[in-house]
Amino acid sequence: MNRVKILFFATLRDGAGCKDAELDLPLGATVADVKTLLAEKFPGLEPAMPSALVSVNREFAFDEDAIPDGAEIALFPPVSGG
Amino acid sequence: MNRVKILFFATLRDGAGCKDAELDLPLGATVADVKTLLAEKFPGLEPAMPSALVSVNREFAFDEDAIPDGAEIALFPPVSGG
Amino acid sequence: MEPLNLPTVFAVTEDELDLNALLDRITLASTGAAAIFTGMVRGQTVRGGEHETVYLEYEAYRPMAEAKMAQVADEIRSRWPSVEGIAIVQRVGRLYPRTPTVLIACTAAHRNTGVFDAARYGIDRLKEIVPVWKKEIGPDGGEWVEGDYIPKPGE
Amino acid sequence: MEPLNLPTVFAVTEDELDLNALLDRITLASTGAAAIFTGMVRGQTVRGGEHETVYLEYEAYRPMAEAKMAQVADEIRSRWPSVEGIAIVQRVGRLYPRTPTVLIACTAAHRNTGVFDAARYGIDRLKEIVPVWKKEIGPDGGEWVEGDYIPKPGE
Repeated sequence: MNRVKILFFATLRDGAGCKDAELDLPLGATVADVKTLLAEKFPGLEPAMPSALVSVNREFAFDEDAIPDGAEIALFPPVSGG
Repeated sequence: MNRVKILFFATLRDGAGCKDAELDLPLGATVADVKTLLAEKFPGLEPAMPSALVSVNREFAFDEDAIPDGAEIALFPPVSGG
Repeated sequence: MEPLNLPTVFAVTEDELDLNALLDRITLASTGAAAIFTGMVRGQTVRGGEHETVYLEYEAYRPMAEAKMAQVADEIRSRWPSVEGIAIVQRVGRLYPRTPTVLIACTAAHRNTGVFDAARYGIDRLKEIVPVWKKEIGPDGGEWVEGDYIPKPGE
Repeated sequence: MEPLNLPTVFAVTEDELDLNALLDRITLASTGAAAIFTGMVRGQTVRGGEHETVYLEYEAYRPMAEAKMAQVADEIRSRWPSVEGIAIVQRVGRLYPRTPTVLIACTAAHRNTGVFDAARYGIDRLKEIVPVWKKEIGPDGGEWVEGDYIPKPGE
């Protein structure tokens, strides 16, 4: 198993109802797997999930990317700062 | 006669040796006449005179422009501020 | 001039932006020009339907935001090698109208070396890849401002 | 928005330039973006032959300089009607390396409305028509910096 840290920001935080969580991933899990697992665990994420961006260890990550051991994974909407 | 005030800046001030002067102009005098009169009165102006700009009442003025009564006339090199 | 000595300042902060101090930090003895962009909270917005903002609440994923600011600075240096100093600062927290929220500043020896384009590129990129979000609080409640840029692999 | 209420600040001053205060003076409730240019005294210059500056001595024909700054602001407003506030300030006197000497700032609701171009136009015009001169004092004495722009009638 691979225990990772999940961070939620903005609309994703509102949807999850919390700022962070831990998640145990099967070995070889990808970003797409993380999204599926999180959607099951946090049904409130659903509306924001289709447009969510994902970062793994503070770099943008994409569905097919593998998750390294102990990764810090964040979910958030497209950025709107400035 | 038309008594005008003359102001010198930068290289023109260095050449004239003073910051300002008064000058009595014949009626109908132009900017070109002012330059000729000043060149006679202040020989040190000579090196800077060919590239000197002239303003009359705080607007750029040119050789053929007539000088209004009591004008404030300034002579200075092309600007180099900023 | 050693590139290693070129000052790069980046920060996510809750403190007021001090333009004088930030400019000083990116000014070298060889610097003659700076282009600075600041964004402010608009209290009244006309474009996209007239409305009124009471305040904005800014939130950042700080460590990633600072890493992406460093990346934006690297991108600026590779495109405009004459840039000397770069400052990229995002203020977060509750920010009221007229308050500067973000600053991008680039310095160079001369103004015709791309400093204006570099600063503009910097704010455009910040709004694409630096993870910061804002929620607009109006008289009738709050709403997240929606971004629309989808980063590509490697960004 | 009444054009008459748009803030325009221009000054020739011996005081330190305070970017924070100047920006505040040209920020309206509708303002969301500012482009600011500052020029500084270069202590080391490479372009045009490497040399060292101890300080610059700035001199202005003040009343005409302020009138021409107002004219530059008018020109900016006619070219970029979306510009809200404009500040144009020239510092004069003895100024040492790394010191900001001049500031041009333009504000607008959004950054894509020409504020960068407006600020750049402003500094270019200031260096053409605003009567300010500088003398460069180096280790071996002083020399006036030469301008080269010849204004045309009506400028």
